[in-house]
Amino acid sequence: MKIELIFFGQLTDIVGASSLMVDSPGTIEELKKIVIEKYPALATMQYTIAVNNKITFDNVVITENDTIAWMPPFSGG
Amino acid sequence: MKIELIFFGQLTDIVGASSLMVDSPGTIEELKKIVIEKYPALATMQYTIAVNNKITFDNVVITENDTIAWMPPFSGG
Amino acid sequence: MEKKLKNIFMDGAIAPVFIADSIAKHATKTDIGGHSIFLGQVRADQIAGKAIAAIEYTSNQEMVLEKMHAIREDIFQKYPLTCMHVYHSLGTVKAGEICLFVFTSAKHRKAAIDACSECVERIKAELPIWGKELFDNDGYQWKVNS
Amino acid sequence: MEKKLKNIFMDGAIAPVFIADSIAKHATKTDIGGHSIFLGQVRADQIAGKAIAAIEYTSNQEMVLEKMHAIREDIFQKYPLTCMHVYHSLGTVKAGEICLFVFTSAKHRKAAIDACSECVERIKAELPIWGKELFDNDGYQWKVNS
Repeated sequence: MKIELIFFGQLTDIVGASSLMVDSPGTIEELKKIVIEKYPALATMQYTIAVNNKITFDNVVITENDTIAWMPPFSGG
Repeated sequence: MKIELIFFGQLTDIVGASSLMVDSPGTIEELKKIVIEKYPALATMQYTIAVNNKITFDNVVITENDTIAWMPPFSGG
Repeated sequence: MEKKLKNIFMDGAIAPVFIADSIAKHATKTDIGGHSIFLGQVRADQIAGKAIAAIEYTSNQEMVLEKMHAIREDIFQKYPLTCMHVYHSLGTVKAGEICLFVFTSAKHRKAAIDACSECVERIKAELPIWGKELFDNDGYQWKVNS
Repeated sequence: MEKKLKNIFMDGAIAPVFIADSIAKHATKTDIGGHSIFLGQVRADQIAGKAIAAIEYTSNQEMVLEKMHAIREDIFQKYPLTCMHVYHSLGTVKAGEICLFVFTSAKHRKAAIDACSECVERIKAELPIWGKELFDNDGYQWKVNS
């Protein structure tokens, strides 16, 4: 099961892309580990994660067709 | 010594004019008595008096060329 | 009296295009981060079956300009503003039209917002201006500020 | 998801004439007594000798519209508003241009003013929008909201 990660703001500078396909690893916590292993600079960044547009927590389980958004602090206005 | 009284808002309905020349009676307090005798309905109205654009008090003495403004509560905006 | 008093009066309603021009003029002031604007609009209130069609504004004009000068100085002292503009109608303003335009600009939004709202309160409380509410079917009543 | 989400995005800067049109449209709503408007303008801040020439805005668009829908519902529940309009730029907005337009209207001024300022705070804190500050001589930094 592949899921889509989308990145915003300064996180796109680290990942070098605004989206990424990965194999679903179960929970958000497990996903974070995999992604941070690939992009270690993410570990030093502040961000929140939203699953299907809802801010989410580490123990949430990812399901098929979920869109996982990685968002640094907002800076609109 | 004649002085000029100017009236605003609902006070013009009572006085029937926006300005009036009167003989200066000394203090604001004495002036009030004379004007209210002439227009008794003024006694029931709320107003402040300004001498030369400054809000003033009953014991102030009127001098030549003063302009005395009779102003009901403000309702701008 | 030698202080230069800025005029705030407009004949009749304040047009939306005037407001747009006023905003556009600030594009060259690139140290501004936020503008706060308050607009007063004449309401067609119903009183005992009669609707207010317009308000006719009169003022103790010279005293208004002196008082507004003092308010402006107070507000510039209290808030770090880049600029502040105030316009108030005189004469007749129809229901639905704009009679008051207060416009503050600052580097950061908080100063602009707080200054604007304080300025509106002081204008309503302290400027000797009166509104005569004209009914659509003849007659009038004097406006009372709450 | 079946709720109707109002679009708030504008391509590039928000023009003063658009703001004027928006104001003018309210002339028929004669139960409105006060409008409060906030405008965000891009500042040409100097950072280590470089000036910000523009901000390029991106967003998590769908999430912004959902969140804005929720904010709108909260604010209408809290304040007796007649209407509320919000516009935020996407893409490039030059220094001196308008990037945010919040517009609230109510019978009485207090509701309009309080709702507008609360809405601005929530927009800045809760909408997933990001600003990339572009320097005039090349390079950029990511905007940080205070």
